[in-house]
Amino acid sequence: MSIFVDRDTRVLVQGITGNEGSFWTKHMIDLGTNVVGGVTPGKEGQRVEDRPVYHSVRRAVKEHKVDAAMLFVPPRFTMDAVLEALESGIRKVVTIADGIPLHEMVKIREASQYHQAMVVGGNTSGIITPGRAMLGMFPHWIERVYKSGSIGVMTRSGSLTNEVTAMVVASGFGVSTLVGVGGDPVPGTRFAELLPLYQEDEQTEAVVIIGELGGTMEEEVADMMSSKAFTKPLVAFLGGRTAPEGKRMGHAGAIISGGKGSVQSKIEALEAAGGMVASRPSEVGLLLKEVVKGGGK
Amino acid sequence: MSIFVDRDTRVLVQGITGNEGSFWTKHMIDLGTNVVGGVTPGKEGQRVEDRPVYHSVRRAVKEHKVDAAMLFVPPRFTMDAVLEALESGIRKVVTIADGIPLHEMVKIREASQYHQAMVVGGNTSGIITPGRAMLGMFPHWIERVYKSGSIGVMTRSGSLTNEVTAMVVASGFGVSTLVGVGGDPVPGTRFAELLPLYQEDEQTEAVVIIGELGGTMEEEVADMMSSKAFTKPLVAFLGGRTAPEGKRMGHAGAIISGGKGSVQSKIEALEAAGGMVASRPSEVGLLLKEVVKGGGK
Amino acid sequence: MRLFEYQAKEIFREEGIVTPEGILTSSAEETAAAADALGYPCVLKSQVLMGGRGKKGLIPFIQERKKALSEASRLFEGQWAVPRILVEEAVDIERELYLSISVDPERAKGIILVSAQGGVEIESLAQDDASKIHTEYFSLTSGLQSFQITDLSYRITIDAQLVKQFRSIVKALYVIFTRYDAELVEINPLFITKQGALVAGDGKLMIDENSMERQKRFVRTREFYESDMEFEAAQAGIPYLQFDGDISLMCAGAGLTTTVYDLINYEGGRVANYLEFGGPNYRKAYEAMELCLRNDSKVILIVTFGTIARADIMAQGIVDAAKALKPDRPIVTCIRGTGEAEAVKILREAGLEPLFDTEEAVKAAVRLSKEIG
Amino acid sequence: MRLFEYQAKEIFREEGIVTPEGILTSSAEETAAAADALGYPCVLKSQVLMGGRGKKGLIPFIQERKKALSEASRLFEGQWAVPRILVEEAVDIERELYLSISVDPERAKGIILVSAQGGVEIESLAQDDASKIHTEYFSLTSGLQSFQITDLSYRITIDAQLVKQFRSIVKALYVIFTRYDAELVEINPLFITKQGALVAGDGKLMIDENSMERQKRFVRTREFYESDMEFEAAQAGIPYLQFDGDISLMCAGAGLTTTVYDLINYEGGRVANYLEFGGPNYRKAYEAMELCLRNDSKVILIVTFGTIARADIMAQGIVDAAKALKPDRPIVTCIRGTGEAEAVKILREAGLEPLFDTEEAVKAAVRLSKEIG
Repeated sequence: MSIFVDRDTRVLVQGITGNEGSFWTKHMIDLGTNVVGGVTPGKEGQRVEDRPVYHSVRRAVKEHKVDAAMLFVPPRFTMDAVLEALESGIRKVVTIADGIPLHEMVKIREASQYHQAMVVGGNTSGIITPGRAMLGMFPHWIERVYKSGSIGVMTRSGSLTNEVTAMVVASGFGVSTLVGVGGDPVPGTRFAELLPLYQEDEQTEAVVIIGELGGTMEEEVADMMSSKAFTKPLVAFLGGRTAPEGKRMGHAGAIISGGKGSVQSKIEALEAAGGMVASRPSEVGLLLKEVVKGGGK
Repeated sequence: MSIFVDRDTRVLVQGITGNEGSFWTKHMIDLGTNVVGGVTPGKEGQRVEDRPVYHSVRRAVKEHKVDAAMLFVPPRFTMDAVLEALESGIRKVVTIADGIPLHEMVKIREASQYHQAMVVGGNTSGIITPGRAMLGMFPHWIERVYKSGSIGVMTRSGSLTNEVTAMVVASGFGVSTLVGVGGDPVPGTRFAELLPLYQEDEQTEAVVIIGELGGTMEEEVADMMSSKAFTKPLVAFLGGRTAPEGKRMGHAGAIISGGKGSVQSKIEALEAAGGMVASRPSEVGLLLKEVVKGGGK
Repeated sequence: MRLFEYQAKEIFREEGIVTPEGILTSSAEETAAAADALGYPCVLKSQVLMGGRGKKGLIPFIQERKKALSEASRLFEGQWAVPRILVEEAVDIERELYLSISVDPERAKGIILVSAQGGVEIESLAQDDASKIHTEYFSLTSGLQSFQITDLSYRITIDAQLVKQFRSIVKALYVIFTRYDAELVEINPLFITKQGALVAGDGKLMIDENSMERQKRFVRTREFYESDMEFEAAQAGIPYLQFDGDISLMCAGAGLTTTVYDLINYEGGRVANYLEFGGPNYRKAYEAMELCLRNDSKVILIVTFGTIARADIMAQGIVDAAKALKPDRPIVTCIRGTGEAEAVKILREAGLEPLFDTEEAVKAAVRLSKEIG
Repeated sequence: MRLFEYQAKEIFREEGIVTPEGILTSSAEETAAAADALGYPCVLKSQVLMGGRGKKGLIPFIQERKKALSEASRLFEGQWAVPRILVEEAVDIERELYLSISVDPERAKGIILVSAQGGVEIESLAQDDASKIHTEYFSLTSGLQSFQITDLSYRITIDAQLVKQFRSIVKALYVIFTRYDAELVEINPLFITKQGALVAGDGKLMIDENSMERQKRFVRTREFYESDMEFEAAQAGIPYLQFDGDISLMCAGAGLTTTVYDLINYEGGRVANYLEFGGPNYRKAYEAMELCLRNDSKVILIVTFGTIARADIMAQGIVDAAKALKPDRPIVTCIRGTGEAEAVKILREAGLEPLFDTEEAVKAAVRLSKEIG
């Protein structure tokens, strides 16, 4: 059993007829994902990858049981699409949209908490369980990055994830489930909220987090470790150690302000809680070998 | 045990320093109500009837356990005061305000449902358990109206309630608990939502509802009776039998439109469900005598 | 407060809803000129607040100027005394829809009703075939969401190219609903024109009475009332309805007044006017009695059962008013509640023998109204 | 997007928040005239976006005209090259408060922060004595409620007659927060004047970058950027930060670019510019390389690991750009991801020997930057 998405997860793709939507729907299916249908208002009756398209989520869930919604919807329509999925009883939602307005992201998270759902994203590549299923857009065809294994990965980045995961694989490991929480200041789901899933997941022996400056998500992970809510080995790689204060390095969430959110404070918190912190991507594999039994098989 | 309010119910009075608030606080206490304190922003430190006044509900609940909030607050501040009470964990709220904007009343009811609370009012005199406790403003000093007994009363009216209750008492009965749900089109609590409380209340042998034209509250009562969720004898008096269509008779909620909400349809529904309908106030007592064992003692 | 069609349509246009071209007129000459300007055929829409205008002949279809003149004269000067006419271009109608937003009191939600069959009253449609009505509930706390409108737009069968227009109209109507504290905002019929446009054929907007204080835009002038008396009573803050019977009511509390109204009808009497003398008005005995006396009634019936509206103060007010106004007709009083012992004394001293039972008082009033008859 | 103080205060005033009387100037002469008009003493507030203006001498207190002229000249023409000065009347200050509204990402709520001690940075106050900061969370779905503001106003110790003003200011700030999609709206300090009024001493308003499309009011002109290059890159939609080292970055992905930035620093190299060549920009090799070449850097380092941003297209773009721009400095490439085999071929054909390991590429670039040094 993987976390969040597996081969039996019934997936509805919102925005399925768009360029991104149809392209990645094909790849999700290729990897084994159980896409049952899609939604694009005005396109009911069409088919994408032989899956039926509906005008609305409500109309889709009348015809199909749906466990998860995968959104390929532009940022300014994302809140509406998420609320639509939640209102139809879907409790797992992934959105890749980059540029969701901050206040709408807060409302999405409020709605998600209200419905006791999990909304992952935006500004992420999504979720992948290599070799099994995918909600998002990963280059799953690059084997030296997306190989199945025992390491859970949580990340705030895109390209950097490929970089780090390649190092994980190069060290002889593979990935159980990779969750991109996204680079926005208010992600729908935070690292610490995913840890219980990794804790329970039998496939996962250790977790790698790919964090960066800004925010407090890494500190929350440390708290979970300190309170023994998460007890598996954890290795972190954090970008932006040398970033100057007050400049936004890339992601909107990646900013130090008033001394808060510096990588140094994150490292201290994680190490105090028993985690290991790699200073370079290549160190991630080395540290994993230290902490995982029979490291890299 | 009475319903909603009894001598052990700890009551916070919002708007306690106003004319109405202080006047009725005295009367509520005189009747035995356990008023623990009050709220008026800017008046913390004052005392009303020797009860402490606080700036806000939050500040009050830090000092006192509170079970119910009684609002003497003008209509346009009522939503805010209700939300304040609910946010502080108070689950029983009574508001007498006449003139709460319709949309705000809907929001009050939404919040009340969200918090699984009960908000009674507005546009009502409140709730009284004669001889024991009161949340509101009833002329409890008029003994031929407010006498303790076994008849539960629910009403949409004010003066008409005195009229009908006087008839109940004149026939040898008394009142267990009287709840004024109010005359607005969207009351915070509806007749049907109170019926389970009367059903459970050992003191209540039968229920009188004082309804009127408009809305569907009486029809909902009939539904509860048909489904056997309420099985005690029920007598209804309904004002507006001869009211012309399309004219607003008094209460904003009292209007027939498009053939809906006529007293005739209410009578048919109630009688079909086994209820009795009095055509005049004086008939209420007569009908009670028929249905209550040992009628009027 | 219900607005006139022309007012509702003005607000519709402000929010981007298309209405037929129209000109508001208040004389037959103006009406004919407007009809000339808009071209024929056109429609004369009487600006009155009652329903069923079509059946009453208040919306004549006009083919030429002469008819415009004669019909306008009939409407302005006839039994309905129409204050204004909205002259509108005729629209090429393909179909008619129904669309409204209001509140569902039981669910405590906003509710949108749409029917692919417009032009008829929604209530009769509901009785005929409820499946033809599509409903969408929304929270007033978190607001109507776009996806709800989208889903709704695919539940009615309209052409694909109308969907976008339809969504815009629902959004606009929602804005109006919230911004103006509406009880109801309704477009019935919502025309689908032969040219493929959605046009609001009618407009109904009812503002919540309890929100009038903050809805400064809407002023209740004389034409919102059916009679001078109702208008004046409203100005004085006294709930008042005009009827044409013999007994003037001056009662306290909406429910009690309505009950007295019923009891009079049961007894074969006829009510001249409904008037609430209680609550905030319990010190307004003079104003209330004056309104009653201006009616061609034969009896004034006063029934109260007050709490804060103290019986003694009301009794004194009535006695003082009677002294000042010297009523030419009998007054039956049944005043109870707080201070009733004192009230009885006051009334008796003034020679007004009080009754204590509402039904008895009603009977007395009806009897008197017939004796005097 | 962070606004200038004068812009924030303009919005404050529109919502009824009182600010000191002020005049915006852009020359020393204008500044002196404004100071004359406002009277002395007054304050010259440099309109720059950096923090700590006071410590940097960017807010001189002015007693007389001569000083106004000389100080203004210093600010306009000195090292900070201040584009505008806001000349403000001096205010008789009794006390200073801190007030802001922003978002708490973890709770996913709006958050109001108030401190009875203003004028200092809230973060340092939080470290010194968190009990001095009062917080109030609110839902963005159902909105901030009045009772929350009321309760908050009694948590800080201010005079009773200031409570009403304080509540109005919080309400206004909330309106600004929601209407302008603010990340942060802050008044620090919020003056309590000796005359008993609340006056916004400063104004900070940061608009959410992801909402700029609908916040048409705010246009990013040159003065919002620290350099011409940053401004031009922004116009081209390319994330770009100016530094003053030797290595120009042209990397894909915010996280990877930041990591490369770190790795260069570890290796003792110095970054000339941060530039994101990836995501929506992966076809913009020409524009990206041109920006890099305008720097006084010694090496261009290209690191990517793309999915949709195909390696072969990026490689071709780089080769084409190099042909057109004829770079005068070496280019180190480490291009991986979708289509990387094809990319390798393209680069090799053009004589750009590709590397495959990021850390190796960084080392190569640093080595080159020092050799050329």
